[in-house]
Amino acid sequence: MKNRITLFTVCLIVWLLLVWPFGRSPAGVPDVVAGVLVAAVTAAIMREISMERADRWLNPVRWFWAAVYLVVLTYYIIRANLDVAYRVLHPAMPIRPGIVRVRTRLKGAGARTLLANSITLTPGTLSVEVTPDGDLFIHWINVTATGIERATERIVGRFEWFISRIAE
Amino acid sequence: MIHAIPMMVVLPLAGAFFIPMVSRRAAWVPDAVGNAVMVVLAVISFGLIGREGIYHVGGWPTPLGIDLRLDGLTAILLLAVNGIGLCAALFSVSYMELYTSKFRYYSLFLFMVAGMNGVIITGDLFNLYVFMEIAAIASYALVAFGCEHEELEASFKYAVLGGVASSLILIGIAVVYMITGSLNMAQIADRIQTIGLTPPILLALCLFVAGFGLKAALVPFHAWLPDAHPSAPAPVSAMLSGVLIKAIGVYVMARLFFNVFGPTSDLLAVMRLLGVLSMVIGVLLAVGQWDMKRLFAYHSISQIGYVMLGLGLGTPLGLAGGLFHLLNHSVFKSLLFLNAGSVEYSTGRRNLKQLGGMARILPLTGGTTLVASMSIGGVPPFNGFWSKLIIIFACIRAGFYGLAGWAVLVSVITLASFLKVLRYGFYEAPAEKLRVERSMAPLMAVALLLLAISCLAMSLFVVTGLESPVLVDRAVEALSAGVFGM
Amino acid sequence: MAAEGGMSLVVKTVTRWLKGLIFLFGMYIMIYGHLTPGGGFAGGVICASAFILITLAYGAPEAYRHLPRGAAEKLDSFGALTFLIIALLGLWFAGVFFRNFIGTSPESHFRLTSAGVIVPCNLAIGLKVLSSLFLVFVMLSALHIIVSGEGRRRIERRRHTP
Amino acid sequence: MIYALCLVLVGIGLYGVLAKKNVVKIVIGLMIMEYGIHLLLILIGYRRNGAFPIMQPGQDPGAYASVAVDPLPQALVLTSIVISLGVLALLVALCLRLYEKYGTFDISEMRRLRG
Repeated sequence: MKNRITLFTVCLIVWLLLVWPFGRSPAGVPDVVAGVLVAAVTAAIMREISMERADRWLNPVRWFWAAVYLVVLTYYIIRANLDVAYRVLHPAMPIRPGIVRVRTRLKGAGARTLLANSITLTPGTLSVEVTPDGDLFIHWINVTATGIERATERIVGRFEWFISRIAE
Repeated sequence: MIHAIPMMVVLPLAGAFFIPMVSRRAAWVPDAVGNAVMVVLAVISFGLIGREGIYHVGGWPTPLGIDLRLDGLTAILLLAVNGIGLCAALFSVSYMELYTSKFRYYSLFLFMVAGMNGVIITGDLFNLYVFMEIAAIASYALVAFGCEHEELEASFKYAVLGGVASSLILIGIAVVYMITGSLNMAQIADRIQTIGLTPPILLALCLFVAGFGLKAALVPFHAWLPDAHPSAPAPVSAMLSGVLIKAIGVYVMARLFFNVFGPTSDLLAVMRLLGVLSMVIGVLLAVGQWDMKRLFAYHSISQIGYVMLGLGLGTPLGLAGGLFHLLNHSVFKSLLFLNAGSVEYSTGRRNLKQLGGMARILPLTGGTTLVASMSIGGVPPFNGFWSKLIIIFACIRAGFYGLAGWAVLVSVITLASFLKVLRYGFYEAPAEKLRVERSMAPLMAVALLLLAISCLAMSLFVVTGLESPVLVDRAVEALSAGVFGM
Repeated sequence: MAAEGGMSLVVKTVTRWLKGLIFLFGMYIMIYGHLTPGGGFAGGVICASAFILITLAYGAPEAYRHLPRGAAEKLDSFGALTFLIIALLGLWFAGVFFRNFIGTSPESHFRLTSAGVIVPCNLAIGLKVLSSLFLVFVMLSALHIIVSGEGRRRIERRRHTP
Repeated sequence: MIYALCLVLVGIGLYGVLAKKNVVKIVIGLMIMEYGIHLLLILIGYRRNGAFPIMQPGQDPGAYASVAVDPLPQALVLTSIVISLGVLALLVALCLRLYEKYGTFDISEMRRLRG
């Protein structure tokens, strides 16, 4: 039931954002009523938006760290972009592709997904598989560290701390 | 009564969607709903004869909304589709026990009827395409209904060729829309009158000839029919051969060429050529067949050739003959397929070499087969004789003596081929002892009798004069009135 | 949840986050079909894609937990019947088949309520499209092909001849 | 002429339908044909520098009609896409069933029916 209420709330907010700047006339009563109905139907059918507890998202500290993380992630993405561009344009193509195994301390499904997607978003690294006991297989364009610990430090370390603040 | 026009589509659609909703628990529902809908449709289409009018769907005036158009031609085709549909539905009650999941069958059957009715009543070119596809998709699925090797293969062939035909027709519609800026048939006719038959319009015409020729299985385009029609369950074969190729092939061709594009002499010559080719080649291919349903299917090609020949003459007498033959053929060909179905129902066979003496085992089927065979062979008291006679007269009067000769010749070969069916299947003693698995169900007998009686009764329509049999003279008027006015 | 069948954890989690929002967006496209691009068909396809995503990520049983197969079959017919009934109501109330029998006033233009029966029609179409697309996808993807008889022999023969 | 390109697409599809032996390729050919037609239909309604055919509040209907592209072909294409989707689903199901029966996708090996 709690899952459904969370989903309903999220849906209603998204719906209002969808209809609000509508045309030149503000959204009226019928639009809101339709939103409540649609959100209720969605919540009834789709059951949940996440399996984790919902009230933790009421904590503003998490939102603060999320905003910070957005900046950090953008920085790493730009840096990695330049790095990959350098490797592609360099006449000798200094790449050393390979798949490495890294380990994460993150427990929740949401946190691990966030980490895997962050790694994928950063050019040069790509999450290939997540194992149930917290190991990630990463395809790396230039493998500079082969051991699990060193690779973890290189790839996961820079994101893990923020993600644990946001989603754990 | 004008509100009955949209009902011709709404009722079968409603039935088709209603059946799968309720029939999980009650097995009698599909039979009851399917047959009730067909009875109502047959009654309505009977009541629509002799009425005319244009129905504006949604109350929108002509260029904006979709028009439904009822005139003499529409009325007789509706009668044919729904009358034959009723007989086929009655026949299916027992016959479809041989297959599983009857509710799917009735649902698809009603879709097919809805599509055909829609094609017949609509006055909008794209709407026609949509309804044609509804009928066609339902028929692809019905051909494959048995899910055996032959059925699947035939259905695949039919569906691919049908898809190509639909694509050609859609290109034609697109070209027509590009040139005239309208999809309403009356408006298109109006525009074409002013701009004349320019090359793009001629291209569209060629595409329509090829597309609807494929759908009607005229001879250069006939390859799918002898596979598809025999593979379907018998009532569906009756519908496919009896009315589907006419409703979405011949009818649309006649409607477009006579009422929308206007019949030019070239167009009529093409129709005559296709007609004669189908007539002759169809019957020649039919003679050598031993599978009963396959033989009937080849005869369908040949008889459609007669219809096209009559229409292609362009004279009122030729139109009367063609349309009358269209009606007659839908009656006797459905009867033949249902007879083949009842033979298959009781013995499980349909190859003439393995059959024999059926007239003694199934006396009713023997009698009705005799009636239908004499009808299709053109023996005097039956309806097929009169319509062939009118077509031959019309050929002679229009000065096409050669065509008349071909028509007579084909008629003789047809009769010979059906004498073969009667001899090997029904009168000569069987080669080996036949095992009769089931006796005929009463509703099947009713369907056969209804069709056999109409075979005789329809020849009464010519008592008002050979020139214009009562039922079709309004339709002839509708076609020979020339293009639609606004 | 993570271990049993389907795709990897990432796909599953993202599916769980997005399925409701995709469905919601489909409903939005359906309901505002008369004012913005879209309509019953487009909205129905988007809604169906939510279920198809669940099928891909978790497998058909989980998708059936959201929309049981029997319910989808019923909804399929129900959507089409609703559409027909709306059309017939036009005949009943306004005397013409498919007539827009819910009156609209000029000041309500560009609002949700400005289109009369079009919104319910779009919803009915959307329902129909949603359930039939979902069914088509699940039926074709979950079909177990059992080759037997002649086909079996043919495959064997091909395997043995180089 | 850009219309001719659509017809080329249709021709490619038709070639696929007529010349290929694999049933799946035949189905793909049929679909390519339909896409060519959809493109043709859309191009018929296209108008250079046209506006999208949705009215905005406060717009004059007459002025709007003179700039908007023709919305009718778009509706036709949508309908046509639905129809081709139905045909596609049916054909794919038929292909699977054919494979189940014959153990091959090659049409020349399916010879139960003679012409």
